[in-house]
Amino acid sequence: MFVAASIAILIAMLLAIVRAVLGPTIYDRILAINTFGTKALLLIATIGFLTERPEFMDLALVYALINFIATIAIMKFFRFSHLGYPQGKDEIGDL
Amino acid sequence: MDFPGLINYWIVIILMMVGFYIVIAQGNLIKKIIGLNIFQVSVFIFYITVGKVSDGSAPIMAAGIDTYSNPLPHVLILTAIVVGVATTALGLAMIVRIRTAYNSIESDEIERAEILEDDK
Amino acid sequence: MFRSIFLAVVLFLLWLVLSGIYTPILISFGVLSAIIVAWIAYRMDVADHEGFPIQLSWKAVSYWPWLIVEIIKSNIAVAGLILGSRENIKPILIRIPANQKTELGQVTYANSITLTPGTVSIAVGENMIDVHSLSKAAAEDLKQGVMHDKVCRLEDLNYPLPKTK
Amino acid sequence: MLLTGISVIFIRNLFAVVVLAGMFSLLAAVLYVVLDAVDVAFTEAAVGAGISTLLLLGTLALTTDKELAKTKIKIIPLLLVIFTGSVLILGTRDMPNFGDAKAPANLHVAPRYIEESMKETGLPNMVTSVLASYRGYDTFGEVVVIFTAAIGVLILLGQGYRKSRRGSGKIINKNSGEAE
Amino acid sequence: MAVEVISWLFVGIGSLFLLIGAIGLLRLGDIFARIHAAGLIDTMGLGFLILGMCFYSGFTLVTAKLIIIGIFMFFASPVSTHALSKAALDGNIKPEVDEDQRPDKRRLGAEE
Amino acid sequence: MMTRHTILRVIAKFMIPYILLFALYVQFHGDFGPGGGFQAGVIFAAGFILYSLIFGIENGRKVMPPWLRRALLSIGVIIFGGTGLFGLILGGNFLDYNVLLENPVAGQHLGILLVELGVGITVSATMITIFFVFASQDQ
Repeated sequence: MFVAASIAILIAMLLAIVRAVLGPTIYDRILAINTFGTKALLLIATIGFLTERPEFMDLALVYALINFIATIAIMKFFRFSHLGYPQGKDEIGDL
Repeated sequence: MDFPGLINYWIVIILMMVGFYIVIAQGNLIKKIIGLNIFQVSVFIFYITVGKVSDGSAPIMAAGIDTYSNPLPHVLILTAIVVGVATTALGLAMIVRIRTAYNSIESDEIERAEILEDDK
Repeated sequence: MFRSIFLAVVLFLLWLVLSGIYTPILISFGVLSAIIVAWIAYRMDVADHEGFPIQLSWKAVSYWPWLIVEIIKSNIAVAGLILGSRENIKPILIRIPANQKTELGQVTYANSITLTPGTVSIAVGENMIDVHSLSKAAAEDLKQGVMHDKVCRLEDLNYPLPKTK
Repeated sequence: MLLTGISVIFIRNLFAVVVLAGMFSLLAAVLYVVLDAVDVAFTEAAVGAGISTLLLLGTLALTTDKELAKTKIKIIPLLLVIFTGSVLILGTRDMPNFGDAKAPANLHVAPRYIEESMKETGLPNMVTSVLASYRGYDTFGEVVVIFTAAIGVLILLGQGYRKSRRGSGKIINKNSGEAE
Repeated sequence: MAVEVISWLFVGIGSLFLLIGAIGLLRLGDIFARIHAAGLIDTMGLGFLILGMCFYSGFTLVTAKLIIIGIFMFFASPVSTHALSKAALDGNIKPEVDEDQRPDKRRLGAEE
Repeated sequence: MMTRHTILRVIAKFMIPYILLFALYVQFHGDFGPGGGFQAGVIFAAGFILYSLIFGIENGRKVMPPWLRRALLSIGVIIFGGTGLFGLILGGNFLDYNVLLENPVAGQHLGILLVELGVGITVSATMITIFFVFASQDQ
């Protein structure tokens, strides 16, 4: 069962890569990398069950975390083309 | 040649050559850094594949498992990754300085600018 | 300050769930970590009524099951749209009211909209949310305001029920 | 994975290249999990996909995200690369098979670590015990390398940089003029 | 046994939705539509796969961690989706829509 | 405060404490599962970076001023080296943990814990510093 699930995840990953390479706009690529991260997380979890050592769920948790932070950082960068604080405006937390 | 047994090395080599090509053939400095990263990752994969043992498990002791993969390459690569990111940061910092000095991150343009400076 | 202490307790519980190894030394590390993190959170000023909404916790529990049922329903609808022919996909942009009193309520509402596939909140303004919807039906559903009222009630039990169209 | 690597060559928008590099790193991390290196995958996920992407973005923000020159295949480097690659592939004929427990690399000190580390350090995670105890010297040197890198970045982009720009008459925003 | 069947079922449903989402990611017309497909993966795909794995592993620490992952994604994925769509809107990408029922065509809260 | 945009701020406030706690968990459980100083340092830094991304670099500076960052940078290395030197003083070799306590196994455990702590502190301080340096440049 987990073999089937991981094959499905792999196919979905492939499709996401295709989208990232094709992606007409930059936002398509970001979307692709975001979903790609989700799939990588799921793949890690299924591999854990496949190799019968599922105690490494911390890894998947780290993936979720880093994926989220990376996406936020990319968006922030793309909005202001700067990672720093947008100066002079009341834009705390804005994106 | 033994096909299935050596395929991991071939993948590593192809990946490495892609990285190598990017480093030597691309003019853009940021692309060069990314190429360097790809090269690095290929070396990491090489080490990890050497340490892998068939039917082995991750080298964390647990009841009921007696074949483990080789932990030594893992340790080496673990440190190498962090050193890699440190060097990447250093390289990127240099790129930023180069940009302020020459107003470009393309290596040909930087060369041209240097020649101009020498002529003066 | 009270919230910080409570946050530390919650963090310590999380530590216990994560850890799985209950030797005295690790538990003392857990206490230490929880206190450090709570202190950092206090310095960062993130442990306020928005960052750590204990006032909502019980009502949220009653809201989530409903939301999950909604998510499943709309998921099936969107899956049908994707697999079906292209003509069925008629994206639509609407602007709906969001009369929640606090920003936290608005955020909950906007996130709920985004979580249900088929509708994505693309901009949040004062008392208004712009929504991009994949089909007209989903947009009509949102306009009915069922979710809106639920979130409002979540925020305040005594919220007067607005007239539903 | 190869696909992402190769497409890095051809895409001119550097921002997309950075995104692809992040994806490449995630894939590498998945591969590490498959190859049993959980600790390495952990690090790669956190470092490669998170921090490096951030740093690359920061650099892009400070420089430019458009590549100027048109990418064309350069013949001499390509030939060189193909030549090196074929030589390396010829070299692999003498390598042990994948997953071979009898490979020389797996026979030297690794069995001792696997057998003894539990008794000697009392820790189930061999990677940690090897990292911090048996190979403590390496790790120490490596921590110093990181420390040095941080200092290097500070020197390159820190205070001195600011001073020289201030000297050139450019107005610097009060908020960002803090000495690093 | 019954538990195993349930977990099979959930993992199956999860994978199915994952695939549909990925197909949608390729097939749909513009970025805003694709976001919906990604949402499908984030909610149904992830949720059901994790639920299936929870049932499979029984009542252990692994389950607790899986649930933590699920809750984390529950909070994080709409935020990143929203940030993405908002940034795309700010980046002057016009959504392909049939009708636009907003009173004015500017985005909410935009200064200009 | 009537900021127009709220979702990120609220969710970030909600999540940052848990990210930091998770980092510390990885730090102290590196002995038993995957994880350790390097990973913990990076995750801690990532949580901090999230804070600075959303609430602005200036606020990030207030929470972790430059002197603290620089101090942590060196404290990590000092903890590592100090552990080694302590072993030397107690009559063992450099970085020999067997002599730290009477029981060699417990000594090893303590030594590894301290070393990992040193690594974690240095790595996180490095990452935060590098991020701040890059983010506070103006174009």
